[in-house]
Amino acid sequence: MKSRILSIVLGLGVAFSLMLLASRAAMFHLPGNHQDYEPVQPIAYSHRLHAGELQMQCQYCHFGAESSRHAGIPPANVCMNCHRTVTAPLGAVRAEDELAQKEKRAPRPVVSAELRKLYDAVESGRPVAWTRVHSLPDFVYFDHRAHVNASVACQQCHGPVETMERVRQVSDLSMGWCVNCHREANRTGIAGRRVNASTNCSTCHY
Amino acid sequence: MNRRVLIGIFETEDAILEATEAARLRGLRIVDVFAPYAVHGLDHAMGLQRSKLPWVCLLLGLAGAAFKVWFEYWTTASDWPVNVGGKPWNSLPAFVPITFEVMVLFAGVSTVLAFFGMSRLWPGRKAVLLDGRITNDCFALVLEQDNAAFDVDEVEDFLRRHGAARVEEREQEVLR
Amino acid sequence: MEKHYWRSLAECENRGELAAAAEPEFAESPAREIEAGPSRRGFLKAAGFALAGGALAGCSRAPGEKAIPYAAQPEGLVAGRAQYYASTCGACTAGCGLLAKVRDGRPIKLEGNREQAISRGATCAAGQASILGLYDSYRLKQPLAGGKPATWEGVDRAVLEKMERIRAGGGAVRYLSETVTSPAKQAAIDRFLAQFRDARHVMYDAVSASAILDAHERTHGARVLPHYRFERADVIAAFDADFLGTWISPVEFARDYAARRMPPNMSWHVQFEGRLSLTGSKADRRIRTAPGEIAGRLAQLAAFIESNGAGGDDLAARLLQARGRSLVVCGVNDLDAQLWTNYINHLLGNYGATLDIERASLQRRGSDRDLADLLAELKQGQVAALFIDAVNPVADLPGVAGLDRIGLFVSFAGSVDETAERAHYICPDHHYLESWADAEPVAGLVSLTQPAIRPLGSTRAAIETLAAWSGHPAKAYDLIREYWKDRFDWDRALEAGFAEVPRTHAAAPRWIGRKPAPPAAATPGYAVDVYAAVGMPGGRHAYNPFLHELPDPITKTTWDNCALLSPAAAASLGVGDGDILRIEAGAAIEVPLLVQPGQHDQVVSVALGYGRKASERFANLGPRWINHKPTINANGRVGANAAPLLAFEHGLLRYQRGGAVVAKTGRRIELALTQTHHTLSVPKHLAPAGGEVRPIVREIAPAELGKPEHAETHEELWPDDHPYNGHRWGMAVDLNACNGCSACVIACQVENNTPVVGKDEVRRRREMHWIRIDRYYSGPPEDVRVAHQPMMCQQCDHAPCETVCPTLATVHSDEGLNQQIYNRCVGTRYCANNCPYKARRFNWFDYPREDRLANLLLNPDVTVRSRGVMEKCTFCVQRIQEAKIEARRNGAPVRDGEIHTACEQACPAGAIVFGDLNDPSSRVSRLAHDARQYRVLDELNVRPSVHYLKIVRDEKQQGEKHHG
Amino acid sequence: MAEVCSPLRPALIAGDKKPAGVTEDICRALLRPPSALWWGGFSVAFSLLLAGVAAVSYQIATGVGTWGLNTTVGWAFDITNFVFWVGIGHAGTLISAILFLFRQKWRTSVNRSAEAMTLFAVMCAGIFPIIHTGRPWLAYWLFPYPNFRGPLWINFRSPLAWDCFAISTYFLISAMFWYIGLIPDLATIRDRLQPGLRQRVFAILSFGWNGSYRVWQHYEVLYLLLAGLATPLVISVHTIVSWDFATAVIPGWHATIFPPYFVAGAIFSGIAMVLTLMIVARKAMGLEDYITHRHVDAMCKLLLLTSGIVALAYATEFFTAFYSGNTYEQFVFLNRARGPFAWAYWTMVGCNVFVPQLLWFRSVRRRLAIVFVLCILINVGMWFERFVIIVTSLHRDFLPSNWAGYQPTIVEVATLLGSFGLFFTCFLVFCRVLPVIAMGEVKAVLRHGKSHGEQA
Repeated sequence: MKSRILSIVLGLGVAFSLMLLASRAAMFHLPGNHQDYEPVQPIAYSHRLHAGELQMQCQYCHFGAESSRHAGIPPANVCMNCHRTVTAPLGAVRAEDELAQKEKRAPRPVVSAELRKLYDAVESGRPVAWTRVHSLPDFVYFDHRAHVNASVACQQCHGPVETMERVRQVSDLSMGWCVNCHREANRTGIAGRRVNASTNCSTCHY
Repeated sequence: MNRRVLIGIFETEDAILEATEAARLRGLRIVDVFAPYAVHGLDHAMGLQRSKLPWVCLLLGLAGAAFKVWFEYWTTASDWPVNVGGKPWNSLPAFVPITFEVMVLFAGVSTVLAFFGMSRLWPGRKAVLLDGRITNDCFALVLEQDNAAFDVDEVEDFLRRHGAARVEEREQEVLR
Repeated sequence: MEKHYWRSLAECENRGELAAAAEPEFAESPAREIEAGPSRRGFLKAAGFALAGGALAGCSRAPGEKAIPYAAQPEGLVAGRAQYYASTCGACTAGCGLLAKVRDGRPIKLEGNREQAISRGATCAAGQASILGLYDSYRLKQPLAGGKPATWEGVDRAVLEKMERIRAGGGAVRYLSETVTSPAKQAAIDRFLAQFRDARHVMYDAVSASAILDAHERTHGARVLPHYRFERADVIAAFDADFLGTWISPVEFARDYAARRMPPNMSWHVQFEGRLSLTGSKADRRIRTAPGEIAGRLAQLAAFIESNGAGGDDLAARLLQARGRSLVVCGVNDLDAQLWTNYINHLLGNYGATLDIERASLQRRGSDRDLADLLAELKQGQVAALFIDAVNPVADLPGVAGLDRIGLFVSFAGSVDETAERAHYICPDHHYLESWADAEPVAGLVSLTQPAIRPLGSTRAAIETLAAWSGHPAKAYDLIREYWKDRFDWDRALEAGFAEVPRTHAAAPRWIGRKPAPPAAATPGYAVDVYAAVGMPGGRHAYNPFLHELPDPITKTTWDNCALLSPAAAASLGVGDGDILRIEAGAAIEVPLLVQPGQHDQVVSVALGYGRKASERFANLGPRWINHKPTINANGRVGANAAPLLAFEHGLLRYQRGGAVVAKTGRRIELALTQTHHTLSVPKHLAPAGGEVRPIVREIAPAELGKPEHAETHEELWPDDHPYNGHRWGMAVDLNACNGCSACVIACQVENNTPVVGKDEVRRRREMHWIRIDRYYSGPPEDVRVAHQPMMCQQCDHAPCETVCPTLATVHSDEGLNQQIYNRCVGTRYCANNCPYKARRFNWFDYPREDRLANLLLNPDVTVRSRGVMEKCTFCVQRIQEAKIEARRNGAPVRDGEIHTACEQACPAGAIVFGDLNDPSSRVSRLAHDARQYRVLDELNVRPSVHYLKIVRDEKQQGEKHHG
Repeated sequence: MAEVCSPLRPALIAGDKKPAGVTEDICRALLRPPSALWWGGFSVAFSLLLAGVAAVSYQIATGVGTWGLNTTVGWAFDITNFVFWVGIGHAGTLISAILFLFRQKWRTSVNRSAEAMTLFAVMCAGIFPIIHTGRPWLAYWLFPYPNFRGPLWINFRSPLAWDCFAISTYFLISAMFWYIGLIPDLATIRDRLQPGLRQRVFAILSFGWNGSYRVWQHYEVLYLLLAGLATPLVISVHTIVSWDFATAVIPGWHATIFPPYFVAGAIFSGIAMVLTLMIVARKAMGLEDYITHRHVDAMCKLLLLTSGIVALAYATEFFTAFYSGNTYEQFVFLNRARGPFAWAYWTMVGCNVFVPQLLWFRSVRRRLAIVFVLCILINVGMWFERFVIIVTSLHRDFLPSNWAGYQPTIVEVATLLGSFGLFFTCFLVFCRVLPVIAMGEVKAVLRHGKSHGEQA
């Protein structure tokens, strides 16, 4: 009896995992490989708009990248540098102006729903909890400084972020991917300059 | 078309040896001999030529060894040379043990597979037995009636003279 | 992931609720499996094979991990970049300058402040470990009234009203504290006490120097503690003063001492003592002397000196040769001895030279006489109000009684200790890293303390509390600023961490003393000698697991204090290591025996500061499994409290007393020793001819200096395969400078997230320290020589460990580092077996890291190793990487001395030097070519990158010295 | 025809057997229900196995810390057991392969069970390198497999990596060798069974063998080739195992004599184990006619020989140490003989050098009870040999500050017992389901030592 129950349970387990596997077969990755991860963010922030259309420098917001291990997620006060004045898409503002002119009244301030979240965060002093996209295991120490100062383009690892509405993990961030890029860099140099991209283990693991 | 074969069942090792020898000398075509154990000298008696297995063994063994040496050199000294205890990139002597093991592995596995292939044995294959006692204690000599000249009675008589306990005549199909 | 927790933490810290926030933050603590995703790890743990597939598939999605930025980022703070705040160490009253390394809002490491005169870049073991106190989850998070949590308003109201009544009634108000080195605080205390008619401020030190102060009051008319200048002394005679280990200002003294012990022209040092102390272990000559005989010895020496060396006493002769360049110090808290000491120093004209009483030391100001009076008052219940600040008399002192007859009993203790638990109100003080403070350890040197982090709980600086109760509340910052206003440039001082101020004393006190009366004869029988251990300088550190697990530099015991007896004495009692002894001197205590070579046959020594309430927390420390044994003793605590053995004699707290009775109890425990074979010579019956003594540590006499022994040179077989073109990191350890103080061990432990494993694991010889200090005895047990040898991974170029690792988890870098890649290690332990130095450490278990608050100390730049992984010294590769990347960023090469390993950084003696062996001008390569240089087990041709420098000891009598 | 041999030589197979008789005898044991004795043995073995499983699972769940190891002594029971079991395995291959090459006909009645023993021993051995790692679930990292790490392979310089290849190759080859030998016998049984599940199983396992001599011819060649491969293999395997120690720098490990020393030791312990099993099986399964005194006698002589080699190795080690002038080396050996583990050392010498000397006497060799006891003692001795080599070398190495002791925990002991449990469980099951004696081969040598006269 017991054994039957057990075998039923196991059977279900197998079936379940097969289902799971099947459902994921399409985008299957080895454990720990999160390529194509594209989580929904609390605020629908568009890199395409900011980095693409508006041509903002990556390091304007991710200012840690040049001087620190972490590029850093910009604190709300950085956003406020612009969004103190820019409260909504231009189109929305124009529309409001025209409407106001028609109705012969002073235009009301327009605030987009997404930016509202930002303002709430700033007012409440409770920061926005973004969802991490690129994350390496604890035992890997990637240092943005070293790469930015060696003039490695952000896109080299992060892909064409300036075209992404929502940020996606483009590269698989596997060790082989890192190492081969280092080898390549040692062979060809970066931006014409010779570089020493070490392949010592302790470059990243300590 | 279906040929017919003549089967002589023998009780002892010596009998089967004699009979086979004689049959061959008499120019009868020996289809096969069945025995419960490897009877020494029977291959000569049947006039079989030597097995090719040793070649398989040798060549795949060497192939395995060669592959392994190359692989170890490539991984350790060429693709990603890592300084291990100040040893030289190409530590050939240190590669010897594994090379040897891999050689043996390749040789062994391939020979066994080759054997199963050659002798058409595989798990669950239906065994065709001339007699239930073949795998126990009796021997069988199978002669093919290759041409019209083949005189069944005479050959049967010949077999009995060489100590056949029983002689039967059957369709060729009985063997594979 | 660890590295990102901090960012969000820093943010929480912004809200000033770190402690609270720590809980959810560490829902999965950084002590995480070194493995891919958590789900992967779950799958590893999950037995159900059937579901593995599901888990596997599940793994291909990232965990919904949050990255939380600041709402408003503080000025100048960049996530992931460390900041250093100049501060002052609060672990003892010595007042070493510190730089607190703060990473994303959390102080994670303390480093000595090179500029500050006391520290000069170094720290002691206790100082290094004291950072853990900040994250002590047992610290009070708010004031207590009658043992119940209360609000500051409530407590203030209640206390003030009670004080009002006392003021009216004119009751006696006593403020009991340790030596107050902070002038601002002293002022605050005085202001506070000024409100009362009968108020007195009593100071005492757990390890008292009262006798020295009293003696100088007699001989110089001023109750001063000389500022000893060992760097000026050519000849040092120390009488039971462990100035390298625990005495007054060990870091400063160790540094000064080491500075004068650099061959060829070394100072000469003789030590008279009954217990083998750290200092004694470094002496050129060590003379076993029972405490009772010290005064006599001094008198005798004085006689020789008076008679200008007549009697041919070697020491006297040397001292006389070095008039004004010699120094006689005495650590016995006995007036006679101290008077004689002063007299000798006076005769030798050392005052003003090697003893500075003009800019005297303020590191010990306690008066045992006042203390004795206070205790008497308490007994008779004459005290109306008692305020206790940073001391724990109930545990520190013998015979404290009548505490329950006090009208108002207030304690400023940070956590509930033996004394505080009996107080009516506990007004918890900040941890020193949370507070604004100042200190004047030596007259004229003001060292500042600035907070490195917001207070974790709602604690309040004692100085603020006092101000509030004196009627004019103020912030600590303002009080201190106010006190020092226009004495020095505040901002610059704050940046530097200290300031020099014009002398406070008018003129140096003159000698007014005369020849002391001949000392009383020593009492026969055992002398009990209660001492402060290097690893546990006082009970205030009893909460600290780092210090409990730190092997005592001499005894190599952990997690216990022992009764030290000489081999002869132990034999006569028929006892051995671990046998529990009953020591009776007035009161009685029971402690396990440890046989200690070099111990005087008539002296039994016991360490202070153990058996404290604070150590009850260690009950279930360490990994839990079927054979696990608890870390605490039968008394539920770590070690036994030796305070009952102390006693007051003529107004002085006596740490050494004759007439003690030592008896065996028949019970025994297994001690947790980190070294069980104590000499370099192998057991007689196993010794092969010529192999009796192993040349692991090498010692020479001054005469042999400059004669390098020829070391066999081995051909490099594959010279072209591994050229070290760039850097080639190496280390040099000067065994002559190293005094074994073990600051490096703790520094390494804090820097590299090394776990504390508990008594049972140490007993099993599984301690995890990456750097250990091997201690070897030589010579006969009654006249033993000691050698200390820091031993860590030797980073061999031909590393035996690397060849045998099947998974390439330990390989060599092109900068000569022996790399250990934790996440690649499967834990075969083959490397450790094949390591001739046994420098590798294995994670036998997942060592518990449940204390989430304590986890905030973890260094985010070093992986937390999981179970089943090998680890070892990496030459602090994270620091090397940081320096290299920064250098590249600034476009400048890494300069020599820019990278300091944690051990090097902490070392008071400057015995450890790290650097680039490829750079001929670097300090390390110069030392690597020094005549004293040798490499341990060089004959194996493993080519260690660590070079040792031989010990130089001048044991000859002076007569022989010349033609020596 | 059949070899001519002197009538003086006693028969290999006692009792005037005919092939049919052989089949009868061997298969009878399989067809009748297990005896009480068998059940007794099985229950003991199986409960040991369970204990072992419990111990190992606890250790894997908790950590290697549950063993008595420490920073200085990083290996003890684990690798001792590993080397011990590999050693046991070797006798099987020796008997079936080496003796085959040397045309030692007497091997035929023992080789089947000896090979089975090899398999089970190697299984037991194989477990330890896996469970001794700190993170057994990652043990597969010891093999080079394509990966996304650069790719990063393994360290082919590490003897432990050599081990992985050696042990797995050894297991595979032995398994094939054993199974090839089984096929004809499986067929024989198949043809004796009534149709039914069991019969179908044997039908599948016997690969449709029908005794065709064309196949027999290949078969003979194959068998010869496998024997030829297995012989150098078995020597290489223990050589490599010995290199685990010989290539290290630790005094007492770093010795060039290890390979021959280990191989001889392995065969020594292996033969002892075979004898132990044979003597029991013989009684229990009534195979007196097949495993005769002559077999026992031959194996006892082998024991004597290998014991001699081992003794020589012990002596040589001491001499090398003394002659090398290397004081660290000298110390290790003094420490073995007189240090804290002297008891282990002298157990080893006693059991491996002195005890076997009794075998010089025919009277002893003939008394199976005594031989049985000797074999047990030899196995104990050989286990301690490995223990001595590993622990006494490690516990006091170069730096005196590192010197430490070692004490096994209950978990370790249970694991050791568990490995014996696994071994005997497998062997007992084997005795029940497969022919313990190679019928095919025995039939071929039936007439050994019988002159033609009496045979006709």
